[in-house]
Amino acid sequence: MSKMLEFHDVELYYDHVYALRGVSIDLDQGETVALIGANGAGKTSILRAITGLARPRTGSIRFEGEEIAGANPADVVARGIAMVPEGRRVFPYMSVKDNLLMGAFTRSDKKDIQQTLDRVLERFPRLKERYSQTAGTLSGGEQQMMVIGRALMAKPRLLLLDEPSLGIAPKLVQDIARSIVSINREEGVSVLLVEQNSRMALSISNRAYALTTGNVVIEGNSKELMTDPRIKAAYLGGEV
Amino acid sequence: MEQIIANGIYLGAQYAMIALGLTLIFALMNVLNFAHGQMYVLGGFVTYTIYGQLGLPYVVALLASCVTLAVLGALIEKFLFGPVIRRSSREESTMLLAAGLAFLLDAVILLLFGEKQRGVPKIVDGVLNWDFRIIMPYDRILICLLAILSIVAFISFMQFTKTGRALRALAQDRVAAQLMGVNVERYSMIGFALGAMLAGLVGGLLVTITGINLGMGGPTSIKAFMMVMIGGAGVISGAIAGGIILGFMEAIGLAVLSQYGDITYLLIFVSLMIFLAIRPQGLMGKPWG
Amino acid sequence: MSALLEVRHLTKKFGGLTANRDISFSVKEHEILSVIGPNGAGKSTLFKMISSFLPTTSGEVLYRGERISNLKPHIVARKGVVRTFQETTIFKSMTVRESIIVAQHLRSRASLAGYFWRSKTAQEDIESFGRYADDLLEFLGMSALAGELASNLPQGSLRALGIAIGLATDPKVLLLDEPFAGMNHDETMRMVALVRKVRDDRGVTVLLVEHDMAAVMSISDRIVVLNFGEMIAEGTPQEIQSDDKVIEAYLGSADDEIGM
Amino acid sequence: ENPVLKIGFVGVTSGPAAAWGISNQRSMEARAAWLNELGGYEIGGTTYDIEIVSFDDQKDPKRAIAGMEKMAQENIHYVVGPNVDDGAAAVRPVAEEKGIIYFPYAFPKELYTPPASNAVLGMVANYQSGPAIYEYLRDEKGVKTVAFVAANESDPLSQRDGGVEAAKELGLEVVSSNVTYQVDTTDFTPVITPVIRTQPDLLVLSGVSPAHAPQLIRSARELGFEGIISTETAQDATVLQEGAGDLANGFISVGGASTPEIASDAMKEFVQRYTDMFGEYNDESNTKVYALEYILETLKANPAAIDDVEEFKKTMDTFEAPNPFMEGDAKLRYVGTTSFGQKRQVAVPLVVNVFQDGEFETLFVAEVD
Amino acid sequence: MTQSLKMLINAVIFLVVLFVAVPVLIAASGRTDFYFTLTSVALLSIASAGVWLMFYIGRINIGQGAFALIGAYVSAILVTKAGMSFWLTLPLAGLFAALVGVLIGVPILRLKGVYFAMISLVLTQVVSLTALALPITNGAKGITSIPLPDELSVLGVTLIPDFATLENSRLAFYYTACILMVLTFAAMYRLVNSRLGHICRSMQQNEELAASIGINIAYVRVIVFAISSFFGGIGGAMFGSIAQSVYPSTFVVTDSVNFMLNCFLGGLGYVFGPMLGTLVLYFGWDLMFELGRFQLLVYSSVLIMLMLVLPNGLLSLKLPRFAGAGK
Ligand SMILES: Nc1ncnc2c1ncn2[C@@H]1O[C@H](COP(=O)(O)OP(=O)(O)OP(=O)(O)O)[C@@H](O)[C@H]1O
Ligand SMILES: Nc1ncnc2c1ncn2[C@@H]1O[C@H](COP(=O)(O)OP(=O)(O)OP(=O)(O)O)[C@@H](O)[C@H]1O
Ligand SMILES: [Mg+2]
Ligand SMILES: [Mg+2]
Repeated sequence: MSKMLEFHDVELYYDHVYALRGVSIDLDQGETVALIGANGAGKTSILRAITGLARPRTGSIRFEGEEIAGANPADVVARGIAMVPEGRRVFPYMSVKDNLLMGAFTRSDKKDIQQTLDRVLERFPRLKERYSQTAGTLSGGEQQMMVIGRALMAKPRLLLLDEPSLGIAPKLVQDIARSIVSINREEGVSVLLVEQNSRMALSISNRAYALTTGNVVIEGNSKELMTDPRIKAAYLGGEV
Repeated sequence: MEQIIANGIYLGAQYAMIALGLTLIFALMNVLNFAHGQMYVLGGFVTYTIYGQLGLPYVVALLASCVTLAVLGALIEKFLFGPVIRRSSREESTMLLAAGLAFLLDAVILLLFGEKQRGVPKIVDGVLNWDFRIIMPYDRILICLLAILSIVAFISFMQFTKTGRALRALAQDRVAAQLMGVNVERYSMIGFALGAMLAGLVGGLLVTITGINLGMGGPTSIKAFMMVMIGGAGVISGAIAGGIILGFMEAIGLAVLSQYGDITYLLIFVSLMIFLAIRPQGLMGKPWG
Repeated sequence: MSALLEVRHLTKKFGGLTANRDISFSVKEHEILSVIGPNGAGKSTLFKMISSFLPTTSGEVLYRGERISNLKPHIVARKGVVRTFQETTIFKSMTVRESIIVAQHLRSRASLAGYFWRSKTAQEDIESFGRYADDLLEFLGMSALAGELASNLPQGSLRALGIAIGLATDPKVLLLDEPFAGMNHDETMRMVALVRKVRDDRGVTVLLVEHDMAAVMSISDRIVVLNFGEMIAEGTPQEIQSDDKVIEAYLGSADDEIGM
Repeated sequence: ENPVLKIGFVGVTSGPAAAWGISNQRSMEARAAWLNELGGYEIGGTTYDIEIVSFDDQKDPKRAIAGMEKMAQENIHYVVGPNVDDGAAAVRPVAEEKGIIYFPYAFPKELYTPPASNAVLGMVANYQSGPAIYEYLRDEKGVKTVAFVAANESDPLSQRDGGVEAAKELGLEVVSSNVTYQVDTTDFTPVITPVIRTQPDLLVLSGVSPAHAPQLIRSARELGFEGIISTETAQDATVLQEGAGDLANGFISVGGASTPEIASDAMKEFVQRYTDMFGEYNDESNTKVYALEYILETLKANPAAIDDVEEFKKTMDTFEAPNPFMEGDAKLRYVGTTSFGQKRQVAVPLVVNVFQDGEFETLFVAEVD
Repeated sequence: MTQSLKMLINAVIFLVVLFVAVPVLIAASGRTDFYFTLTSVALLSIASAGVWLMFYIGRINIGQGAFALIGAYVSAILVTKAGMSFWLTLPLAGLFAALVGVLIGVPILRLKGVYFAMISLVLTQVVSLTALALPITNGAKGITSIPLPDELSVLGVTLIPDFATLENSRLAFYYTACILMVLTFAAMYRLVNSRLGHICRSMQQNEELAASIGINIAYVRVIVFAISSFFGGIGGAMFGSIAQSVYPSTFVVTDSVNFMLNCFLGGLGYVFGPMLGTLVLYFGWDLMFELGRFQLLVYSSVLIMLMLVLPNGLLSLKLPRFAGAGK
């Protein structure tokens, strides 16, 4: 059986600035994989390449066996990949409800959508309380929940998360981490997680890749990486 | 008094429709469409040709003008604005394009329809005269109702349909909309077509009352800009509020200040500037919502 | 020693919402004071009032005993109280070095007209701006990025640039809004060291808002905690970490399952 | 092949104000084509083909100057246009410097009174037609009170001021004259309501453009106005019919010479040729055909004027030729002594028309001096 | 050093072309009508330069026609009613326009983006309507028969002769306009390449950040708007003097839009953009004069094509000679 996602030897440039120089990663059905790495290492670029927001120069990206490199984002989403972008990007002047419904844009079965909606609201009861509030007025944490919910509305098989803990209070970070774990376990959604908060990322993922400036430098089982001295020195630091 | 309110509603409804199309295009593409007025004129001429010249039913003419403008809008987006927005380093550059387009449409309208004022037969005759408190011809009342109906339909479309939601999402965050599976190119085109169609619809409605001529385009654009400013750029409710406010300002100004004719508009303009100086983002200044 | 900056009974209302309610605290010279609190607690709002980017509803801010609230932002900056922004706010199409040069506005001695006529003072200014920019980039370890266009920088470097721009104004008090957001641990700790160095070498007093607890606890002399616009605690990092109200409202408790 | 005689036109033929100049340009072109078809036009023993050189000034006085410069460059000494006051005033320096006689459709008196001497008013001015119309209405229809509305623009406003002055001089009571409207007005009812309230016997639409006239008429009638509506400017019957239908019946305006009562066969042929050439006729064009005719006839009377406008000016004082476009023994000659102190106006018949069921009927014909 | 030497050479070439080659060519070809066209280009590009400067601080100014009209009226009124020398009224017209710019600018410069663009568009109409309503401007009748610029002499030495006595006043206007244009663009170049330009650029990109580093943004905005209005006033006053008449419709919304288009077409990133843009837009129209009724159609199509091919302006073709402050 082939992997769910194969990201093979991809090079990506913005104008003449390289962002990825031959990166390969993969992900199995049901896995949670973390990408950690310094600033500008290219983590976001990997996600952008997968969703078609950026077009790789070389290499191949296969999702469930089919090539999606350079595809239109709309098509990628329709195939079952949803992404929570860096900086949340809510639709600030739409209600929570409309934001969530936007998540189901590629789906057409009304009843099915309603079911997913109910499940999302069940998972994030806070969103139910704020159901018709304009999204821009939500607090940062609530917005983060909402965009995760929005991504789930697409009923994705693969969920891409770009720094979900950015700018979020520690307590909420824990809530979000718990949600990710349960989405993965209960709904069987595979997760590709980009995080600066490496401790959190490693603790909730099965496997992880560490990147520096456009290259994968370390990869392996998250538990093992947690104790890997190289990782510890660069990404985890001493105990707080 | 009643007359002023009636005039205000009538003017407000038609203005609001003009402003809606402009603000939609602005919200979606960040394009200040100088050619909006010309699109409106084109709509009027299409209706004139089909209803006034060919003698087909008015409804057919109105539909034809909507369709023509929608198609034109879609083409303009696809072949002109789309490419320029993608390739230019400053988004204001589209203004040159929009102005060029206004010139082009002026030229095309002149060649196709001539320079004369055109009018169509009245669609309904008679005048409502309520005790000399409100005097309003029936055709105006009808057009006013149609305008209000179109506005309601448009809002419902934007608010409750999937396409409408996608357009709003696109206006607020293009990248996020893309990640929801919205095909940005297609929906930009739809949005532009919709905005142009609104212009065509107003043109088709108003031609029955005011007639149409080449010269009406430019001033209409400027008026639409004013309404959009009053209400706040890129907001549905703002466009409507702006249209109604300008409509009432005109109705009141003309009634109250008629003896100082020359300065009625000067006062309207100046008060607009003062208003904006106090409230720079207009009444509902925020992006599309 | 008396306080350098004093916040007195600050209140800010946005319509019906009270973003800050009766906040009072003071900052001593050379101190690093952190403001923490849940999202939407009013931290950024507080910073905006201190830097006069927002008018206060009531209360005032004193700097060296002089009122600095409800003035124009550039006047407060002139007095030496400078803020950075929570969002990555930079001059997009300028290079890093250009940004830093323009940011030295307050250090200029020539008038605007002087720059136009290229007076002697103006020439000297320009030279000194260049030199200072290079020094500062060196100091911040960003020399390699000097010629890079700001819009091409990754998140973390953008934050660093934001701080650099703030520093270039030669501030007495620097307000940093989430300066470490989007940095990994390693980078964060490097920035922490840098901020400390700024304080030690340049005598800058620092106020910062941050969600990265590791950084906050290691850098702060004192911490102020806001919740729903109100100040719920104030103290040293040790005191704050063990404050029940703070744990309840903000820090949360460790969770074994997710290893935090 | 005949040598070519170039006659210029500087005016607006594109953009929103295109209507101003297009009828002008077209009537010149139609007439020129006709003359050329007849084998050319003979002046001083030479037969010329007439070529119309048009410059579109986009109603911008700056461009109008450029247009006049271009005419000078082409060695053209006789130019029709510009169409509006500001353009006509702006080209004056060039015309005088380069020796060009121009025929503007603009009313400022300074253009035609000394020391100015190169401009010839190409039509009847409102301060000439106004009094004639008001006088007629006062004497024949018992009009006592009059109200004015005008667009808030240079030309209409000065025409209104002239009209008010004339009405007062004739002993009429001006009950409303301050109401103006923006050119972009789409609903004239609120504009005109306060005017109707003053219940004038006569409502004058000063300097009204063909586009606005039907709407103003319609609004006034719909508001129950029963008095007379008139204007001093030329209008188009089709436009009135389309825009106001029967409501426009009784509307009084100034026309040229195509009304059947006075049109000669030549005028009828001109209308026919114009219609064939451009698809539809414009009722304003029959006034505008005169300028070209005057230029050519005057040149014929004094061939030396072809390259010397001073000769042309000399001829103007005594010039007289039969008017081909009018029945009877009407003459082409220069007038204007009363208004300008020198003969700087073409003697177009002042034909006052009344609109009836889609056509103009002649109310009366007068002459200006 | 070689850089500035190259610039110097280019500047000299440009001046020689402007003041020697053009007149010689015109004399040789006999196309004296080009004098007026080129004079217009020079004057309009001065006004456009002001608009360009507003772009430089991130404001789309579609109200330059208002200031040109103000300038034209101020000069015309002072010359006809106060009998002042035109040469004195020229700077006064600019200063008065600048003053109006300051008064209006203080409230409206707080607006950004399309809001500023739209309100400035309305401004042109406001000034036209004011001119229609005021007695001092003669309302709808306009001011006509303005005398040509008179002699300017200092201590009995004639610096500028009386234009009315000149055989070729077109040439005199051409030279005057060119000198003004050269001064304007030299000043602009200097401004843009000085620290002031740097500050403007920072404001264009982010006003809040600019304020946070201590720049008095309100002040700089108003100063720049005043300079822009000054340019507008000068251009307008010169025009009034050439046409010897001013009407409320001498500068209208279309002119304001054209000033803005000149900047776009030339390229917003280049100091000399407005000059080139005005040349192409204004001259282009005249050159298409032969096209008759298709003139506007072709003109607008060409404009649109240019935009499609060069969305960042003509100078983005990277003509090194004109590149100015371009990046
Ligand atoms: N739009 C762009 N234009 C030019 N360069 C870009 C652009 N976006 C990213 N880059 C560059 O590509 C490289 C990788 O960026 P990317 O955003 O993928 O990094 P990242 O790992 O997500 O970093 P961060 O942790 O800061 O989000 C960086 O050097 C960055 O400067
Ligand atoms: N201009 C404004 N108008 C209305 N409400 C505002 C405005 N600015 C902030 N608020 C509200 O004030 C509250 C405090 O906002 P603030 O930005 O200060 O929070 P914060 O503590 O910085 O949060 P975070 O950690 O997410 O950045 C929020 O509820 C916010 O929505
Ligand atoms: Mg990233
Ligand atoms: Mg904040």
